Amino acid sequence: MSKSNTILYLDGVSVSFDGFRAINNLSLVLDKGEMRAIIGPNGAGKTTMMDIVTGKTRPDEGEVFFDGQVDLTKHDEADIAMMGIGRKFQKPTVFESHTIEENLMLALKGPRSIFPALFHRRSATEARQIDHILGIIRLGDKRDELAANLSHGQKQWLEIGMLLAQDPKLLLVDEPVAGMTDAETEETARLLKDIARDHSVIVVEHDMHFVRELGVKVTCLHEGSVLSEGSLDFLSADERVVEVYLGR
Amino acid sequence: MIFIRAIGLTLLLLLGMLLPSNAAEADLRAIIAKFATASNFSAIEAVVHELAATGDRAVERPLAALAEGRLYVRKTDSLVFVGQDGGGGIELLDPLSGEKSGAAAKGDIAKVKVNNTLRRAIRDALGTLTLGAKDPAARIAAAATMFKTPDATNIEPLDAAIANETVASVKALLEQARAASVLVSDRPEADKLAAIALIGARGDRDALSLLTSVEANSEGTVKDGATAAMAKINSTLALWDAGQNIWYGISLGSVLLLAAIGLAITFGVMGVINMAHGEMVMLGAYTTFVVQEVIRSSFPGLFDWSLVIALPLAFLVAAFVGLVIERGVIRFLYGRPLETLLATWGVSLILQQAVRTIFGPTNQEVGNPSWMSGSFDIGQLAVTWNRLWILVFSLCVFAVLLYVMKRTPWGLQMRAVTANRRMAASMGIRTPWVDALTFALGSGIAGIAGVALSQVDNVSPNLGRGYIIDSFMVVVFGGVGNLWGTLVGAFSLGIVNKFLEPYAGAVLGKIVVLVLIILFIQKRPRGLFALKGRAVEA
Amino acid sequence: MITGRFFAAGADRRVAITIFILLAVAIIVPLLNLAVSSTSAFYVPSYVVALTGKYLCYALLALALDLVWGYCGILSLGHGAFFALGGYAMGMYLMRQIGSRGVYGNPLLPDFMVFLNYRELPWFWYGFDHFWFAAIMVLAVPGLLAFVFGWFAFRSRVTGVYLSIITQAMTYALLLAFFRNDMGFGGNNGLTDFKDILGFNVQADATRSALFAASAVTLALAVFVTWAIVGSKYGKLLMAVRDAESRTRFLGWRAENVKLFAFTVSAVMAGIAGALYVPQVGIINPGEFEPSNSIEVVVWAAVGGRGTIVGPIIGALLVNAGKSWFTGVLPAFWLFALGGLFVAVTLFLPKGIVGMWDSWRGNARALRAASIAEEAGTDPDVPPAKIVRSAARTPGDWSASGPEPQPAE
Amino acid sequence: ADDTIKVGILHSLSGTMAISETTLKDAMLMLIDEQNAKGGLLGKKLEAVVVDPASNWPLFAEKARELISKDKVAAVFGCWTSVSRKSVLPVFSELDNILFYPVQYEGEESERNVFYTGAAPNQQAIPAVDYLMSEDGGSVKRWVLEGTDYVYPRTTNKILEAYLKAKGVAAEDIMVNYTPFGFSDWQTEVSAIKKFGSAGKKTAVVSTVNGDANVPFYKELGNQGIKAEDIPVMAFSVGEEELAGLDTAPLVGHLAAWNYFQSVDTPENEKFIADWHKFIKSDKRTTNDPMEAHYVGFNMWVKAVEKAGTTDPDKVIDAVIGVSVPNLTGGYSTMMPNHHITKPVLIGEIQADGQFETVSQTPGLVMGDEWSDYLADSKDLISDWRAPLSCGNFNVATGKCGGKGTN
Amino acid sequence: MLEVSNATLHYGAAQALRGVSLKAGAGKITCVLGRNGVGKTSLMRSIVGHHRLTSGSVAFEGKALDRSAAYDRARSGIAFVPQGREIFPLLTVRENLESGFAPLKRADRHIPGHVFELFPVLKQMLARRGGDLSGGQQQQLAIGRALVMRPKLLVLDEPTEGIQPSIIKDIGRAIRYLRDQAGIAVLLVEQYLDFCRELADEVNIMDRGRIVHTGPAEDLDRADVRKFLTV
Ligand SMILES: Nc1ncnc2c1ncn2[C@@H]1O[C@H](COP(=O)(O)OP(=O)(O)OP(=O)(O)O)[C@@H](O)[C@H]1O
Ligand SMILES: Nc1ncnc2c1ncn2[C@@H]1O[C@H](COP(=O)(O)OP(=O)(O)OP(=O)(O)O)[C@@H](O)[C@H]1O
Ligand SMILES: [Mg+2]
Ligand SMILES: [Mg+2]
Repeated sequence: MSKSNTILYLDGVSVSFDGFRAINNLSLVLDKGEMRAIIGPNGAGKTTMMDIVTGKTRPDEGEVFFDGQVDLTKHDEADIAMMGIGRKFQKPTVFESHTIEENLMLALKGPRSIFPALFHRRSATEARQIDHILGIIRLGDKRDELAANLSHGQKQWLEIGMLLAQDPKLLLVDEPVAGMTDAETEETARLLKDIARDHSVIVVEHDMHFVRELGVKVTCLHEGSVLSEGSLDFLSADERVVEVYLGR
Repeated sequence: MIFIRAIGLTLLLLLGMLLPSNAAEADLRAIIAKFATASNFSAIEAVVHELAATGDRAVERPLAALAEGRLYVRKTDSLVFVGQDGGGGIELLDPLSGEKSGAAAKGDIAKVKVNNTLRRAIRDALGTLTLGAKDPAARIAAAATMFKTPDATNIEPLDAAIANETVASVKALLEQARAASVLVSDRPEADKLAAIALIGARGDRDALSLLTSVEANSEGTVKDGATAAMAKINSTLALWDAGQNIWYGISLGSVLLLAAIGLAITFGVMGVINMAHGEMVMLGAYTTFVVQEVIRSSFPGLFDWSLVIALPLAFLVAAFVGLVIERGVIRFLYGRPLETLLATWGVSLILQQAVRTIFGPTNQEVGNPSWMSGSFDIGQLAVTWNRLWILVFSLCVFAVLLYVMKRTPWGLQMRAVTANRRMAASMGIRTPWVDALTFALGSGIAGIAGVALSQVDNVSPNLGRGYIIDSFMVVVFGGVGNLWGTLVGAFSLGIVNKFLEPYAGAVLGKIVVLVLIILFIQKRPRGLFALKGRAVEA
Repeated sequence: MITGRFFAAGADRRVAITIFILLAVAIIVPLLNLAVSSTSAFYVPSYVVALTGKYLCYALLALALDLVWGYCGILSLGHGAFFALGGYAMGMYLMRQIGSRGVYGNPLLPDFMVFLNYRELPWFWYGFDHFWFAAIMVLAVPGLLAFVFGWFAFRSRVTGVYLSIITQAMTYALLLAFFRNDMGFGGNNGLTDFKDILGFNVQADATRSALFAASAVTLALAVFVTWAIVGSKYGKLLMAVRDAESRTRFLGWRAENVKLFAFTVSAVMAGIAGALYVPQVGIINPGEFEPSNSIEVVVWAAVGGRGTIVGPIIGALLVNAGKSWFTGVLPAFWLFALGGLFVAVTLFLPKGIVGMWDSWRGNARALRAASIAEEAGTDPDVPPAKIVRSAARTPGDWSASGPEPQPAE
Repeated sequence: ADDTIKVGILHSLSGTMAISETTLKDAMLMLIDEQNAKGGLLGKKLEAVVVDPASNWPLFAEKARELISKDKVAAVFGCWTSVSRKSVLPVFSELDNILFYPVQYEGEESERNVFYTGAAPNQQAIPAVDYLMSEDGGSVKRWVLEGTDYVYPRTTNKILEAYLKAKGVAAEDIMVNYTPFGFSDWQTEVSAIKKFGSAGKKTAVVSTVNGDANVPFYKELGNQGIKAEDIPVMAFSVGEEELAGLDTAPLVGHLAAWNYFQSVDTPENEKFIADWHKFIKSDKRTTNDPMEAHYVGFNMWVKAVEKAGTTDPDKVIDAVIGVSVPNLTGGYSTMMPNHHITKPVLIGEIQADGQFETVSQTPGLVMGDEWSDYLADSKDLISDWRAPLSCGNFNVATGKCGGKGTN
Repeated sequence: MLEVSNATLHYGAAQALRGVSLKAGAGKITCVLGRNGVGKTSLMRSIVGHHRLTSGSVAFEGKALDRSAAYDRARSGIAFVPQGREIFPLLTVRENLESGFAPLKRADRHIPGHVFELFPVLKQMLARRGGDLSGGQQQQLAIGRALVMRPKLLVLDEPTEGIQPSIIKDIGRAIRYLRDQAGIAVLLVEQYLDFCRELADEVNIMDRGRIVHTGPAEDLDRADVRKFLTV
């Protein structure tokens, strides 16, 4: 297949830690504008795959291309983020000593060098964008609270908000609904589907209701490589997936 | 000193033997009496030579006493005695027989003055005299002196001694001494060449120094032979020099390790930026001092055990102070590691000043027990005992600590508590205890490091300041939280330092080492034994 | 916009007041020293002018450190080095101003070079006979060192204690280097015996007052600059880097550049502080590179309150004034007092003087807000006094917030 | 108040120099006490003002200023390191007060407001080297100049090198080595000395190693078995106080050059030691050369104040020149017009009890030479603070005051 | 077994718990549900002793715990699986498990077999550092670690977060097993309704710092209860 109309192209990627192969000859392709759900047992390498894409971990071998032509293994985290890959971490990480609003402001798309930041003034558009996001993540009334004082779930939301503010081309979302109520889960699914209309998205999640709700193609990773791929129903019927992941 | 002590021993042995005396004794006494009138060093030296020239073994006693500064002249009657400390005044012994001949107050007697030139003259004289001593150590010492002060007149007595010698190693030394004397004599060339071969085989610095002067003062084949032998010695010595540097590096490393290892606990494991670490080392050193003072005044016989006694006490003292600091200050600061810097800095100022107030600002004397004094040779490698013991000691401390940290439940709890105090408590670990004991352990180890450091450095209130920076460097260079890193870090810094020193000088060498550390950290931002992976970042 | 914020309430007002006080002091103290008769009650003796001038330089240094430590989490244990380098640059200028008035009367070479047998001026002394050149060097040398040092260190992602310790290694290496007489900076004795600055006698009261005023004004300026930096979006970013460096990277920020800028600016500030310090104390020598000096700067900032603008200034003034006072009154015991002070501050004012003040006030404000919410809400039965006491950071309690801020997973 | 005369004492009581300087503070307090017991000065009581400059050089300047401006002291006794003296110099000349400086130093200085009661290089270094070159000293032919890397050793070694070369010592027979302050690992240096000393020529070490670094240096010397008979070490900064921190048994015979030893057998010294032990409440505490320098300096100042009838510094500065007071070694030291004093030079050997035994003594007193004759730029300079010359750096070649006087 | 009465808790000036009362009986699984930020974690942390209550009290087996420190509570038999795992990252998996030995008698200091049965992956990774594990593996480790302590009361704060479905089922089975065989009390915070419904003997629903409903698990299907869980 041609790389050119893919947003993300992984081929033959392997990485090991002290002899342990966390990713093993992984190949995965995401088309522009596609949303993909990734499932797989704990330790299958889902988070590690995201680490590779965002430049946090260098693969031992294999190709990683973004937007068809950019070789991601040659860039560092900041570069990759600036190219338009945003990430939500499995464990929510926000700037604890900043307010919710400041967290969003730092994430907002815009120039990323020192001097513009030094002389930056918040514009009306930016203010509107922040208000908009605050509305989505339902933290409007806490906008001046320090992020440190949020509960776990609220931090999850804030991180999603920061991801939105970044407005990246490709979103990597690691377990977004962990610690959310069922209702919130549904809400998140709706939000992601919304986003997926004009972005490419990879979602990692263990919550099958949520994955079902998304209604997209699902990839199941196991021991560092793709075990099975297809619709959720297809996977649910796959013996191997049931064996290693879903359980009986 | 050992040498002179050895002579003293020999003398006692000789006491039993009846010396051919009488007429000679009167002559000797007459010469000895001249000490009373000799007014300057050259006059005294003349007397020494005169005594030595008699060749009588009886002169050993007065000469040895003179070298030790124990030869006195009684002011009232100008008689010469050997003095010996005895309660209150000075006990007077007969210079020849050694019999007690009364006592005198310090003011009533005058010491026969001695200086380095005289001491050397006496040593040379005694060297010849003790060739026939019973104790092999004395004969070895004699051979060594005679090797260093070759003289054609030595050849004959040496020949006799060689003939009588039964111990092979002593014999070899005597032969070398003889060879040295041959070189300065007017013996035939062949003899000299043989002598050069013998001395060249010895291969040490003394041989080199001897050959240097031979080369300068002779010509022809002898000169060539000396040059060749020197070249050979020089090349082997260069190898030994490298070995020596490594040894110096290792022993510097062991000092660094000792200084740093307590910090590897309080800082490396607990994360307390412990600026008072150096002061814990200092407390250990002062404990040693106090122990030695008590021993000196009450149990002088135990002096050689003083360090062994001081070790547990130093540990306890420093650990106790550490405990107080932890309970009083640091426990309120967990989770705020940077503020521990401020508090421990304050504590270190207080401790320093406290020691200064109690013990005074000046250096205190901590003596080396006999088993930590002096040096011995391995080939051309001079190894000083104190450094060797410190090395052994530091490795032992390291091993024990490693065991405690890795193999005991306490070690596990320690690491758990530092990783996440709150969660550790929820695992049923008594965190306050663990914290307090861990800090006490780190401090206690710093304390016993102080015992060892008191042997190589000065014991003053500033002792700790000198080590704190190096200790932090070592811990950080090795990788915080990794005991092995501290070990390897200490030794590699020590060795690099000692290899640079001869070329760059001590000052520049140290600068280079610091720059290397800075560069190294760029390469490995988390130290030598960096922990890698997610675990570290989490 | 900047002026708007400048007069806004809260912490910003405090900055405004500080700047105002500094500017006022810059005018009043010299007046009271020069224009008031020495018998008057208002007379400020010259030695007080000299002393406070020195403190102001220390305050500037502490402020510089706080910019990187308080706001960016870079605990530099080597800031004394930048201070000293700035000082040396100024010292070299002052040295050259002595001209042939040195003891040997050599018009070109400073005294120490004469008796160490230098035949000519080392190349790195060229240009220092001009004030403008020296002034540039005061900024450039510390700035450049910080830039190069930071460039490598931040790029290699050296952080935390590793960074602290290599900054310490840096100042220690410089200490040893400057101690070397062969370096051409006067070795241990350093540079002394200054005569003129810009043609004015450094020992004259008027010059001293002018230097004092210059220090106060510079400090005011630095406060303003720091405040502007910290309040900008870049300032927020700086703090974000402090709390979760890798997270900023995933947002596309170059954390190393963020740090590098702050580090360099801070080093330049420290250099200026050193340059102002030297003519006022009359000597610069390698002792200023002493690692313990740099640690002390950290202590000043911590005492005053790190992560605040006014804190380090208060801390530096207070600790140094205390030191001057104690060393005079309690010469044998002042270390107990000073050490005790540090311990007490950490225990009882965990966020420093200013930080503590803030949290009292902050608490009061939050309390008020809470009580309003309470009225509107449903639950009136909370005794407000308890709220204050349960502020999570009372000694002994496990802190209520999670463990250390954690980087992105 | 007005019925007392204040005397400033400017010695570090904390920090690295406290180890040496604290003793001097105590000695000064004792001297002042004794003077008060004798009825004070000009009918007034003396009052000591002690401050702690904490081994911090800029703080020395600050404290000096405080003593003079705030406490209005009549004179200051203080400083140890050269840099501390350099730091306070401008203060003393600006505020026109008097400093008595009690420590041996590198010379190359003469200030109107400072009186140097310690030794100049010619009162210590040169005689020491002379001794080593003499037959009594072992006719040394090869020299190791071992020093701490700062101005005093550098200058002293420069002077010594020039002096030795003038005496015909070849360049390869001189080894110069410097170590940092507080250096504690001497293995390499000591073994280098050993190596240098094994070239077949009589070798000696001239040590300008400073302060704390001496203890580990001597410990290493002892352990590596360098004996005084083989390679004697002649030290200029090792006194009784330093030896108190050492087991001297392995060091017997190593040398030091000073202008005073505790072991000097004179009635003045006996009294001084007795007073000191009483004052400090310990008979283990030693006396040393800088203490004697303060003793001499203080008595000179007292005498000068009495002579001038006032404590006004200007008057005292003029009055003190020519004042002669007994020193503790049995002679009289006199303040010379160059603000240095005359001193005897003693060479002592370390004894097992931690004391020195004098093995050589200059026949007369040596006058301190501020401008060394062995340095190119200073050999033409002299200092004379009497009217009409009143100059610290008069150039005899050009006949002008102010160094080269080329301006 | 556990009884919380009228607990209130403040973070600075903000109030997180407003008079919460709750019971958890031996041999029963008590579930606490609620939206994000309603105070579930705060309540659990107060029970295990991480936070000190502003007022109210916690009693365990009839003894008041309010004065006792977290480690004493652990020693009296309360084990805690916190939200966010909080395993010890630099300790190996084995050491993490062994950290639970502290309150045990010497004879009991071994890792019970059912820990590895439940989480076989832990057995494979005994020598790996805890922090290197994947998120879900860490969660398994956290639960395993609590089981090592042989608790009488097990407090679980969202234990299924980030865990693969098959293991969630295993965890459910394990909790039931512990309840039935060992008769311990389980206090469970969950967002995952199905899991809760299946397991719980009793549910408590929290909203804005208080408990607004207590009842059997079946109540979860009631609309008036459900409303507390919707956005
Ligand atoms: N630095 C490391 N050192 C050793 N092993 C590692 C390291 N990083 C990851 N691993 C291992 O690699 C495997 C993959 O981890 P990863 O976090 O990618 O899993 P995951 O698919 O995200 O799992 P989960 O669903 O539990 O989050 C795991 O077995 C983990 O233990
Ligand atoms: N350390 C803290 N400081 C101040 N406020 C806090 C702190 N921790 C939590 N809060 C606040 O207390 C409230 C309750 O938080 P808690 O963590 O108990 O919620 P939760 O019910 O566990 O939520 P989630 O389901 O998201 O985990 C939240 O509004 C949160 O913002
Ligand atoms: Mg994962
Ligand atoms: Mg929660």
